[in-house]
Amino acid sequence: MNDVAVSLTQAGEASTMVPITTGTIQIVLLVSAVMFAIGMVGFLTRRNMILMFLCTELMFQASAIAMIAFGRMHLNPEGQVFVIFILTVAAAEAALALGLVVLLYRRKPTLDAEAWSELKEC
Amino acid sequence: MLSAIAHTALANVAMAGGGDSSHGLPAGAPFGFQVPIPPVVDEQSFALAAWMIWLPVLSAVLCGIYAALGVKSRLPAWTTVAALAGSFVIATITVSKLDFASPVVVHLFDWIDISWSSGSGSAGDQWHGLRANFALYLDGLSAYWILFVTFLGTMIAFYASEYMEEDTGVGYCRFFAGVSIFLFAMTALVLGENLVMLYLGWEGVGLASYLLIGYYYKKPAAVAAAKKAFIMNRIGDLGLALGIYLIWLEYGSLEFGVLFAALQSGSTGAGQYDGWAATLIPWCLMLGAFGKSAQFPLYVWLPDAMEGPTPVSALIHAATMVTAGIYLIARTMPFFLMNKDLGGHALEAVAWIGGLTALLAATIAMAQYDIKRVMAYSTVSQLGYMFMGLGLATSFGACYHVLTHAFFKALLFLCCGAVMHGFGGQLDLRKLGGIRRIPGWGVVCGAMLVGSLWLSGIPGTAGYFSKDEILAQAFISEGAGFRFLGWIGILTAGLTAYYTFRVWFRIFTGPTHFKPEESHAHDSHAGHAGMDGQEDHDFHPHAPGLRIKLVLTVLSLGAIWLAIGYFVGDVWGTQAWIKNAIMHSSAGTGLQLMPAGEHPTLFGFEPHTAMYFISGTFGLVGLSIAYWLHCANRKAADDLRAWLIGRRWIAWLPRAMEHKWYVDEIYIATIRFPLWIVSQALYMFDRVFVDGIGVNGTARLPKLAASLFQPLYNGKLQGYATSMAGGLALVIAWVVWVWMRGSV
Amino acid sequence: MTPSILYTACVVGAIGLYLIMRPHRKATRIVGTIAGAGALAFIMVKVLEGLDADAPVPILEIIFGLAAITGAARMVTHPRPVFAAIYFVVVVVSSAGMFLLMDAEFMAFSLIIVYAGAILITYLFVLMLAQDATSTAGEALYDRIPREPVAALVVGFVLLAILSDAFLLVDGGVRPDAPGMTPSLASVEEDRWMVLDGLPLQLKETVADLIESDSTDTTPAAFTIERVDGRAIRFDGTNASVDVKIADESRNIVLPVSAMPTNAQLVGWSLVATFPVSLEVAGVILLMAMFGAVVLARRQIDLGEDELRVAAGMPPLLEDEESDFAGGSS
Amino acid sequence: MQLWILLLIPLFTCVGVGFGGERNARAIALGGSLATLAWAVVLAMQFPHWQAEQWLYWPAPEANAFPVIPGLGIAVELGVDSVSLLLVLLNVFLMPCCVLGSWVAIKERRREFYIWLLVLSTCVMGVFVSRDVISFYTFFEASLVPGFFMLAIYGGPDRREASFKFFIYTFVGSLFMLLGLAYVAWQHAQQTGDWSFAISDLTTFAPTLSAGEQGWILLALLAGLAVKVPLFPLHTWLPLAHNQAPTAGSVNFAAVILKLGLYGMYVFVLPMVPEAVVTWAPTIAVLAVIGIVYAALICWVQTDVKKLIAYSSVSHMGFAVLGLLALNPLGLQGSVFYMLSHGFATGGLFLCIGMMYERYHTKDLREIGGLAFKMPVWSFFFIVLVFASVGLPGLNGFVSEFLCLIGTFTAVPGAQTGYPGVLGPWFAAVAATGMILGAMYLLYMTGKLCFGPLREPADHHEHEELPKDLSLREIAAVAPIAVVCLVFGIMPWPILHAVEPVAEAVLKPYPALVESHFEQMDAAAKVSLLTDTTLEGSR
Repeated sequence: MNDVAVSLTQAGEASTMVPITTGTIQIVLLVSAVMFAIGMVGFLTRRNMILMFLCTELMFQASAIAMIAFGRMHLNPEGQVFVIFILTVAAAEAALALGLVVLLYRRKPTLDAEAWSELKEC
Repeated sequence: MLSAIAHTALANVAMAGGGDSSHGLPAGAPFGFQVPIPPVVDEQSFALAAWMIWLPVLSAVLCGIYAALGVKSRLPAWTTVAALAGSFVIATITVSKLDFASPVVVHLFDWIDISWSSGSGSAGDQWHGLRANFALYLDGLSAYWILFVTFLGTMIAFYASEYMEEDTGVGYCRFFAGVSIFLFAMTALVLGENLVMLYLGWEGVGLASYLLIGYYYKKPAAVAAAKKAFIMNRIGDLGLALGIYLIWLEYGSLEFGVLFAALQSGSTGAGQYDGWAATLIPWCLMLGAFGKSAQFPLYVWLPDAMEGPTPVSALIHAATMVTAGIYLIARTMPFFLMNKDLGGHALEAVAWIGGLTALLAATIAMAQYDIKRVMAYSTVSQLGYMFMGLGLATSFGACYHVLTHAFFKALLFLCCGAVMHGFGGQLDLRKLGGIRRIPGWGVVCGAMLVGSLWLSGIPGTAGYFSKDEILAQAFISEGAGFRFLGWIGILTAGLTAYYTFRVWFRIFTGPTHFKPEESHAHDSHAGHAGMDGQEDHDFHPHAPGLRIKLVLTVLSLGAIWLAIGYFVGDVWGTQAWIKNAIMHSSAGTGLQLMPAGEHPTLFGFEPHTAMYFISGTFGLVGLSIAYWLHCANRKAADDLRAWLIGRRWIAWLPRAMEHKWYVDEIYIATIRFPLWIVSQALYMFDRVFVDGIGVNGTARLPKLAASLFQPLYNGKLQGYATSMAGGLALVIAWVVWVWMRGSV
Repeated sequence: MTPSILYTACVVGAIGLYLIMRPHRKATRIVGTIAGAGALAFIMVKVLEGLDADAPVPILEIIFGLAAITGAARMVTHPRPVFAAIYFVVVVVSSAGMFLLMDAEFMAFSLIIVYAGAILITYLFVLMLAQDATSTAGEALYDRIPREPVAALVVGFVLLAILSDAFLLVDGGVRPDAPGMTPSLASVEEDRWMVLDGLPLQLKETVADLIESDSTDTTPAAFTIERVDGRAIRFDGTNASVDVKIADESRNIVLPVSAMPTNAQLVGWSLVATFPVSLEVAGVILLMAMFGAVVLARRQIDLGEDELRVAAGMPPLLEDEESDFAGGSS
Repeated sequence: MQLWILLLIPLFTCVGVGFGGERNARAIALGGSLATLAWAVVLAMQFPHWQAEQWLYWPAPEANAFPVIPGLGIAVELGVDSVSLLLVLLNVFLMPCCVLGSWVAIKERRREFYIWLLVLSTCVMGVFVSRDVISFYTFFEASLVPGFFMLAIYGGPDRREASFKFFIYTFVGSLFMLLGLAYVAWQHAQQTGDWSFAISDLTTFAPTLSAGEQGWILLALLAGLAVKVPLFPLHTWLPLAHNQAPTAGSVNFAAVILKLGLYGMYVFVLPMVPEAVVTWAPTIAVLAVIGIVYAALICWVQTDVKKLIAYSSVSHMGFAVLGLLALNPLGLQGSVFYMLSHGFATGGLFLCIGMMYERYHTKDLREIGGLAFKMPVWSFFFIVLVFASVGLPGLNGFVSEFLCLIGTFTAVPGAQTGYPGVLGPWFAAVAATGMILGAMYLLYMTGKLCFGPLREPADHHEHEELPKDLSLREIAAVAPIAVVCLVFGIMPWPILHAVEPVAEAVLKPYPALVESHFEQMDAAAKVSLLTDTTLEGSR
């Protein structure tokens, strides 16, 4: 298999046909996991509503990286297609979330998420 | 009654002992029982007997209807009197038809009747059913009892028709309904063919007593007294109930006929608790009797029961109901005799408790000022005599005393009632005096004198004879300290004479003075007081009316007849007839324990003869002291009292006697109050431990578990996100560790 | 590397991030940075150690990854929102770099365009709009003090530990050479040729170019591509060829590797051919988001009575909670 | 079919009440309850086994079965024996009284109230007529729902806590009961191969289980039933629920719901697990005796009338349990009779208290008293019912109490009755002190409430709708109960005769079991003696 890959590489154009190396994908996945964890920590710890949403974007990024990496590993474009969807959702989310933030900000002039705790029962 | 006496007296010439004190009966078989005769079921010739019970019921129902209709006339009284008189007439007819030698059972209707056939099946037929039907058991004892119960009931209802007149209306109906219920229950008690029916009557008279003591229900004291009476009686009833259970457990039947047959054949019970039957049954029954008849541990309700209207005191708490205990023990005497035969001490206990109660109550009666209370304690004391008689195995003496006591005590109470009625409810003997001289009070004075003489046991009176019957027996029967008990009884006889005449002298002799009782006048005799009692010095006593006088006269004549009847035989002889009736019943079975001529002597005389002199002397001495202190020289009485109070070493005695030896206080301190504390503690326990910790605590466990996780649900969005992510992490961990790696 | 080492490193990393979060403590921040970076580096070294000796070290990936992680860490810890947003740009750019390294150049650039260009600007815009007075002066209190950092860190790093465990350790980690992980190149090639087959115009152009370069004729000959069962390209495992009929003469033309569809073409094809419904849904989502944003932005706030009372400094009305059960026994 | 109609009449009445409008609700409910009563009387007259030799159901439940899930043997089977028919009669008899008693007391949401009332009585009747475990349990639990709502909507100030406690407490208990019954059914399926939930099948099967299993089943059944009865430590829901419930609710709780527990013991516990019953009867009886004395003492210090009567129920039901565990016909008949007489007496008392409460809006003995002067008719009925409760001979309470106690008393080893028992005189003697205590607290209550000087709450004013004393409607509600108390008191034999064959059938296995129980105990005693002597010998 390696021979073919090498020949293909030598043939020029289609570097996409080269299987990814183990080190690369593990490093990339590690990075994506770390980013995801940090994003989550950020989402859970930041109290600024806007930054919370930014942290969700961070998590989107992390998952996008993982998608791309796996797509690369399986040598098909579907990983990238999913990233497109992720981008779509992220954009929609950003639009709505920011609209909501603005709305909330009009009610209480603060971005503190703690200010909104009506879910609490008692 | 005449025909009854005639009939039975003729049929039992052999029994006619007159003044003879011998009890010449043949020695019996096991336990020394007289041979019992199995009861004959005869519903034809005694069909009328059922109406003895039903007439009072009818009258009670009618009174209830009158109350509902708002009858304001004397109709309830006449209905009741008619019904009770009818009952008495029927009783007389029935008794006249009755041969004491052969008891009769009259079946009315089925009540509790259970039977079964299965089971392990080793037992005889008698245990395969529990039968306690509404049926009458007619023998000498019940005939004897029913006659005076219905007679006195009629008399007293007649008396009450005038006495209660101020309450005409609903209260009048209520009163006579109560009296009718009482008579129904009493007849059921006396005539009941089985122990359960006896128990029905037993509780029924308790109910009637409760309702009638609490007649003046607006007076808290009356309500409390009614409650006390019922509860004290219930304590006794517990004993009776346990006795009934035990009897059924041991003998498999509750019908008197079957039971007496079993006992006569020497059966000591069947179950594995052989020893218990003989030992415990009498004690249980004794407890019941003591409750109903107000003996030592349970007597305290009777003096309080005087809160009821006086006719009630006379009827229930002197003449009839309180003798139910005597009736019970007389009826179940075979059990006591069996106990004695097997070496038990039940009879001795009865005698001793009776004797000591007699003394105790007499001492209290000496120091009371309320004349009804004096009479109440006197009743307790006389009932003590009767129990003493039962315990000394002279059930004849006890029953005889029941009759005489019923007459003279009813008489005394009715006289007290007349006085109370006439003087605005005044009962304090210090505030009354010289009534004898007020016009219109002669009958009362005379009747009360008769009653007092009879109660004091002055020679020649009926009380004298019946009391001697008991006291002499103390020197005849063998038993623990019976001689000493006899002397206690004799001493009590002297005290009795003293306190009885203290009352009589104080009220009827001396200078005339009176004033009405304030609270009483305003409370229960409201209408009356409104007319007469606004100002004490304007108070005019009103003499009793015709009906009261008539009743007092009749009762006095009855009492006198009882005394005269002692001396004559045949038709008019009371003693022979009574002896015959008692001897042939279950109560008489024990009398042959003391065969004639074998008993010891007292001072070299035959005890009965000796007792005539001894107790007569004591009675006369008591009377004399009372005369000296309360009639001839009243200052001496005050001096004596001052002397007693002034000496520290003796001052406690009059004080304790006035305070009834502090028995009520002791009961409250040792039983009622601790029980109340325990109840409160239990209620606290129930709320705090059972409900609080036990139930709510258990219910709180899930809540506690939930509260561990509650901080996660603090309403903060990110908090929820944290827990969500935590859950996600756990899921992934599970996937990674278990699915992918295959192990944790 | 054993799981325990990995988990320990995660714990160290978590502690490091915690220390970085502590506001206004430079020393702890440095210690935290060192700890976090150390833990990350340690794991990376361990990962590389586990590889074959002759395997190339993915140095560029490591650089971009470290940059992204640094940006992310700084973003979640920086007390000033604007700076956090700017650090997010770092993350985006680094991720785009990693996309590039993984031959996803189209996604890389669209990421930068969409994120850094559009989304982030919006964020910044709203940030600026919604900054309250305190934050213009300095940092808002709620930006400086993280909320429940320990719980969040526990949750986050447990997740990290497990994920990295799954990625790196379970069954030797994610390995392209594991069976079934990488499809055979022939099938990949065939798939891609089939994409080209689905693009008839491009195929025709390619074939035309090939014919032109082969023949000496200056005028291109008219040709038709023959299709068998609707398929033009035949792939025999090594070479893809097309049957072409030029003037009634059939010719088999072998397609060169360079004729394969590009990455962007593959993505586009996949999008329309494999996920058409998802694509439509994505479009609808975007449309709805647009509507939603418009509606939200236009919305007037109607304060409730209680809120008005609160705003006016009055106590809120008490709710009568018994009102439903007001029957009562009598 | 007859029994289906019995259950459907109140349900259809519910529909009528629902559509009949708020004003007519009570009249329709009264009509419906009277119709149910009439139908039940018709059934009682048709019932062929009043004086039967054997224990028989009518109509035969197997013939009357309505399969639901045939594969699992689940079928609705309805049938009555004399005991359950008597309890049905108790229920339908009290229903019109309840409706009359709530006539003006319920002012809001009337329709709902009467619907709940009718549903409650349907459920209770359903329990009594079911002859299969599934419908028994369904009705048993379903009866909680109307009870819960009556309590929660129409109750007193603490109705929330009371309704929740009532519901959850009894519900949790009966879950254990379901567990026990399901275990029996499962074992039945395991061992015979057929699923069946018919009570007749399970009761014939269950005694073949081992003694250990029977013990656990007994425990599970008791967990559900003892709460309902209620037995001593499990009684605390009752004072609260009875106290807070509206009049009709209290009447129903006291008169009927409590009977469900005892009826369950009679239907399940005695026939199913005889060995365990013999082993555990003394323990349960100790609880019952404790309950009798304990609750009676607590009654004595109550100031709230309804609470007092509620605690008195705990005390009284102890007697009934004791009678049941006496394991002889006396006790069992007494126990069945106790169910009826307690239902009438206590139900009537609650009705009376409700009438008083409507006028004075208090049930605190410290605030109110001396009503005999103002309300003589009310006092009359109240006193009659109090004495029925005290156990005065001639009223119904006595017969039941007497039979229970004498049954307990004679439940001794080697009893001549042919029914040896495991309790004995001591249990009866201690329980009999309940007689004294009963008189104490009930007369304390009567004395405070009826007698003494008139005391009324300070803010009392005459009710515009109600006369000073009872109206004819109220007399119509309470007089039948008083009459029944009297009739049962002097004529108990029809009921006692009707229960005789049932008692004999239920108790059939017991004499042999009790005897072998004592033999085992003797043997165990001998063995321990033997080991002791051997040890000494070896030493």
